[in-house]
Amino acid sequence: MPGANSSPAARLLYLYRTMARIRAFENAAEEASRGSVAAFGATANTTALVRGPLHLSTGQEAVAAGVCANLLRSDCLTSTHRGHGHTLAKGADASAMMCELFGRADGTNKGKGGSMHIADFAVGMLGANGVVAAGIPIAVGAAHSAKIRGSSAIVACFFGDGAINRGPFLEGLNWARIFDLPILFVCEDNRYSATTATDAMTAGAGAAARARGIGLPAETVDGNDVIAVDDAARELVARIRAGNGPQFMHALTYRIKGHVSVDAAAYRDQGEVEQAIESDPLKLAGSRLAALGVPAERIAEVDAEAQAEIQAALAAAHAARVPDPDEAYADVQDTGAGQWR
Amino acid sequence: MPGANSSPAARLLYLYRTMARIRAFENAAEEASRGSVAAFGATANTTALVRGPLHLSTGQEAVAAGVCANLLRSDCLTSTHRGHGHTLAKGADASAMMCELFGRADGTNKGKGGSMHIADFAVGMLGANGVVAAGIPIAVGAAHSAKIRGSSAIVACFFGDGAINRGPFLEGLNWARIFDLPILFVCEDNRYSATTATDAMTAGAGAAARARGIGLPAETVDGNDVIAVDDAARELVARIRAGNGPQFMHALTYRIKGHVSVDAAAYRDQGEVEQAIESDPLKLAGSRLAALGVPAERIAEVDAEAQAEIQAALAAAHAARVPDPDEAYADVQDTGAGQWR
Amino acid sequence: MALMNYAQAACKALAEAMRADASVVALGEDLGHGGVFGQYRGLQQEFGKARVIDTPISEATIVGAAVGMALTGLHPVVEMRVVDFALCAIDEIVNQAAKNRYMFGGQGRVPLVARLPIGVWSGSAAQHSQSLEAWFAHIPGLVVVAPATPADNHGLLAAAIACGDPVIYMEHKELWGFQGEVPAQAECVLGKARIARSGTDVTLVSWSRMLHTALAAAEQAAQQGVSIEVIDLRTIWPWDRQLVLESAARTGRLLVAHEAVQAAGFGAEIVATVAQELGIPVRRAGAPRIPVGYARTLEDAARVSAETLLLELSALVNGDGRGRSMA
Amino acid sequence: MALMNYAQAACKALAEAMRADASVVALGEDLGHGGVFGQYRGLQQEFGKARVIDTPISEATIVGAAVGMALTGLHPVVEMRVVDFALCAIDEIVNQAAKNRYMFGGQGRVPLVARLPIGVWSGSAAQHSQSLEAWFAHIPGLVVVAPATPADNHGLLAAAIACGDPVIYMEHKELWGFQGEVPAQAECVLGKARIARSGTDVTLVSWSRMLHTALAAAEQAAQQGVSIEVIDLRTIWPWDRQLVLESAARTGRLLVAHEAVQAAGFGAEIVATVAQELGIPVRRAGAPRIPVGYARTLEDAARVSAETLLLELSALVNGDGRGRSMA
Ligand SMILES: Cc1ncc(C[n+]2csc(CCOP(=O)(O)OP(=O)(O)O)c2C)c(N)n1
Ligand SMILES: Cc1ncc(C[n+]2csc(CCOP(=O)(O)OP(=O)(O)O)c2C)c(N)n1
Ligand SMILES: [Mg+2]
Ligand SMILES: [Mg+2]
Repeated sequence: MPGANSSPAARLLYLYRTMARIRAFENAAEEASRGSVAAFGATANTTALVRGPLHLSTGQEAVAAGVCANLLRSDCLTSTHRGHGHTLAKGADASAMMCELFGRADGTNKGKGGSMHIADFAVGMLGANGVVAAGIPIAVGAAHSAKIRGSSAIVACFFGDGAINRGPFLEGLNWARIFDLPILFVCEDNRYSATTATDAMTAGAGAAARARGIGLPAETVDGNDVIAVDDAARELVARIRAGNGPQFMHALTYRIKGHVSVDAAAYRDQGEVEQAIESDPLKLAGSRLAALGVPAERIAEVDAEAQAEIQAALAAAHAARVPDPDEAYADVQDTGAGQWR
Repeated sequence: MPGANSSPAARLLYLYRTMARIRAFENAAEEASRGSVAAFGATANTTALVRGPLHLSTGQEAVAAGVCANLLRSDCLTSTHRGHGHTLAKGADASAMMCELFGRADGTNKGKGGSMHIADFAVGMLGANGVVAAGIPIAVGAAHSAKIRGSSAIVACFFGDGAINRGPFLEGLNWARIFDLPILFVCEDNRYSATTATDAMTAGAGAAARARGIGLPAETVDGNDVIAVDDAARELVARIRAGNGPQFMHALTYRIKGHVSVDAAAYRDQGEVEQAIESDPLKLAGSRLAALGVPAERIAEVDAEAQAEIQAALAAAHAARVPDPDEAYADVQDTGAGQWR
Repeated sequence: MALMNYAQAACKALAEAMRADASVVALGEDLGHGGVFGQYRGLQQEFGKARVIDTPISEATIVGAAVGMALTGLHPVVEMRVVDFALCAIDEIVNQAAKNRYMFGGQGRVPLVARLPIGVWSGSAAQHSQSLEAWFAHIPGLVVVAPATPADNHGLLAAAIACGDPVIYMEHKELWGFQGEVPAQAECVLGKARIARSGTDVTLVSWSRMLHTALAAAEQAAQQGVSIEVIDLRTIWPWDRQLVLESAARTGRLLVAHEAVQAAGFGAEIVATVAQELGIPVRRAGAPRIPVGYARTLEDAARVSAETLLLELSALVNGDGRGRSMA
Repeated sequence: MALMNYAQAACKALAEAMRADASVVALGEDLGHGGVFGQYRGLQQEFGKARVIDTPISEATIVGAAVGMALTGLHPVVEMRVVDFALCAIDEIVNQAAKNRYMFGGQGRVPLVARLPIGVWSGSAAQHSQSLEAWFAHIPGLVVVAPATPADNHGLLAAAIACGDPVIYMEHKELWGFQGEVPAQAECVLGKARIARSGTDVTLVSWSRMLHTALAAAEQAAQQGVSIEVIDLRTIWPWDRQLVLESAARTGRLLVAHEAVQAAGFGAEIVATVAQELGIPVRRAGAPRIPVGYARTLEDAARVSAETLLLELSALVNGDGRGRSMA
């Protein structure tokens, strides 16, 4: 990847590519998931290729791209139920991910997890999580482990604005600070917790104020501006690598789609959504690229590459093997395995 | 009780009396509990009259006395494992409490709870709790209930310095603020969490900073100075009654005895303990009373009354009936009661 | 009688309770927009935000606050979305709600209903598919309810709200859209099972969504000339021991089927009781001891099918003591 | 062989594991001062604060962090003080530790040992006295261990640390001071029960502190001419089905005794399995479905005594089908 010292255009193009890949991946997944789950008034379509709840990060790609551009493969990451972007940005293979969403044996999780549990431990992506805020203590433990083992790895811990009202947020930040752990907390604030505007549920001045109340340095950034995220992440990650302990980023963004793919999100004000579409991070990065003199054809090329990559992923997922029922009994536990069925 | 407009001496004498009663009660309970539980290297004495873990609030009486002096009987209170002081100060009967500690059928809890679960719902004391921080959400719910029912009652929620590192602290404060509930949070900071100095386990500037990070006004007071606690509580309670929502008090004090009665607390620096004994809240209040011109005999009289009350409580507890084994089956649940045994 | 689905039936019960008694309130995430399954539709509009309360994502405090509300005069109905998230509030359910009345010597009551939907939910994988009724049956102080039909989701929810004890109320996530006739007046009594189909050869006890699988298996068995009596347990604790023992004594054989993991599931309790009391052949059918996987094949491996039940039934009827005895 | 108590035996196992493998760490509250029961005495002095970690009162994060540690190369041993406090970390145990390996398709392992001491603890009342082994046996992915003797607390803790799976390790709070001979080398294998006393008339299965009550009852029964075979199950999951079935087939009668509440306790699982497989008379003895009260009389009502076991045994031996069948 183009480092911090490469030209601004090269760096931004790199970040743009990550975002374009996430967008293409999620659009394809959404298409394959129509009627995936009965909720939000939608009825289930039992033939949907992508089953169950599918949480899209459309509009939030800049956070994943900007933060992960500052991580090494050996660094770790924990995510939420909305984890495709983090996983791709951390370096996972789109085909293996799409296979997972299709419930195939070659998926990242051998078909056992699906979208909500997408993970790629090989690139340090320790898992999406179906329980809000549950990734926080796990990330803290991974950072504690790195410190104990004398590893130079750091951990990035993503969570939503809704998660800051759950207990593990307090416990995890406190723990990270007292043990001075190498961890970057990233609150990806898309203003909603499912159908509920988070603001009314959150007391005080918000995520960064809470982090400061627990002794962590905290920065608020425009999470739709991938350059701003990249710059802030670079600085925070540098501080962590220099041994300054945990850092906190509060990234302001917006969830352009519904909570899950079947959610029409009619509870939102249309004007609010339209305004958000105006500040779509891809659009913003596109005009920045143009301003930096990157020709439109170059951007179109990147878009086309992303599309091609995802088409290949879809084809791979269609072709891939469905797990045998027998595989349901593997990877439960070693002790007593095989004795019971 | 002498109100805020009564003479300072009368008010202080009232507060002193509450503290003296708590001290006398706990000294007696400690005596009756020698060897009550096998822990901290102590072996159990199966004939101890007060069984199980006994947590003494010796040295912390000013917090209970000063806060509760500003509560009405109709107000509610939740407590911790260290709840004798709060319960007495809220108006519970010392005999019924001592009966409970002795495991008698006439105890506040009919012998079912003991020290760790001491409660007197009739005076709004909704219970001590064996789980650190567990009282916080319950207190918040009681305050929410008062608001919904249009009751003018407020709630005081006591917890230790160790509890601010558990999730319910964050969740409860956030909830109280967003629903603007009539609740006073009181962090009774005795500097220890069992055998561990809490400071090293707590990130940031402490309890009040965290409360402010969640949008609550917070005051720090000298928790050994009963006048300071009374003054602060009066102000905070007035704000709550005036509809200003949750308030937070951080009271600095010290746990003069071990974590439980069998804990010799050898892990503490002797100098630290001696210094704390110097600032014993009863001693402090005693010299204040003298300075206000209250004669030593009057103070001795209050002490003697407290002793007499507790001697009577001990006598009542000794005489009281032990629960029948059959009573073990009462008060479990109504649905299906009697069908199962 | 009116035709409605399982979600609407619960909504009707709650609305009726709220109309009748101002102390009934509901709290949880996303209730204002009707709940993500429509099981609260229209309630905030009718009863206002003060009584149909949208909460932060704070499961521990949702339940803990409900305990405080219940102790001080309200009847809270608490929404946990899926039982899996209620695992974030287990101290509050077990140490606080269930034990409060007992450990404080009967000074207070905790009349709260905690809705903890259970069951495999198509494509939702390991953290949204558990059935943990056996856990709560094990905890003194709790009532545990698992309705299988819209009529029962109406009647049992009404009874749960009225009963005065803390109730773990377990709806099934794959039943929300299930249609059925619902009587105008709630008619359920907690602790009473129902004979959903009469038969003479085997007693098959089940509850929640598995009841429908049991009924399907009974229908197929009937075509093979075997007569199955299907009991819908409805209340897991206190369970209707009398009805089950009577039926099992009559048929001489017992199968218990549930969607929860078989190992240490509630089927073990029923089977153990019947074996001890009657000494008749007994079997259980529950899920294997594996998490629920995402892919359909894996998910299906974690479900108990009508075919499995037929195999178990025929093992019982043919006196073949051995089979898929432990999973 | 050396004489030591149950707490010291565990301490020895942990010290040995930490000496042998730098990836073994311990974390929890108050470990630095040896643990409140002395079960960590001297460890922080020997291994330092980085490996014997004093934590804040943050149960959810203690377990959650241990999951993160286990996924990244450490072998954490986690202290919860009493199982009741572990209820503040149930999401982390059940949704995170137990399911991690499965839901991520085997990408990681979670080799952690969570110590969740169980049992009635004299005078400690409802929130410090639970025995919840049945809960964890119900959860795929977890191993559940409950040692009854110092030798086993040494050997099983060593085996638990070595096994690579998440283990719920349940010591009994009234056994800390219990003395016994402990072999120099740990010799336990997870999943293997032990015949603690041979006999011919009834198989009595138990574990943890209740084993000692079972042995006392067997001794009294012997004086009445009845020969009881006592099995110490040791591992609750995977339980030693083979040994139990062999013994029960031999004696023709089974009693399972545990300190946990009988309703939906693990005894039901064993009894149900044996009833199905062997069709022999079976009984259970567990606590009544009541919280543990504080006063001694109330606490005693929640304990299972040797007298109760003798009544149950005689009901079995005298072929009297009915007794205290459900509590
Ligand atoms: C503990 C828990 N409670 C509730 C849910 C249901 N739920 C799933 S996502 C979600 C909203 C989360 O909001 P936020 O943290 O802001 O993340 P976002 O969905 O906006 O990315 C909720 C309530 C859950 N998964 N876990
Ligand atoms: C959730 C939970 N974890 C651990 C314990 C064990 N424990 C009892 S009291 C205590 C220390 C509490 O410290 P603090 O909150 O400061 O209260 P204090 O004892 O000082 O009054 C601990 C760790 C518990 N009761 N509950
Ligand atoms: Mg959000
Ligand atoms: Mg303290």
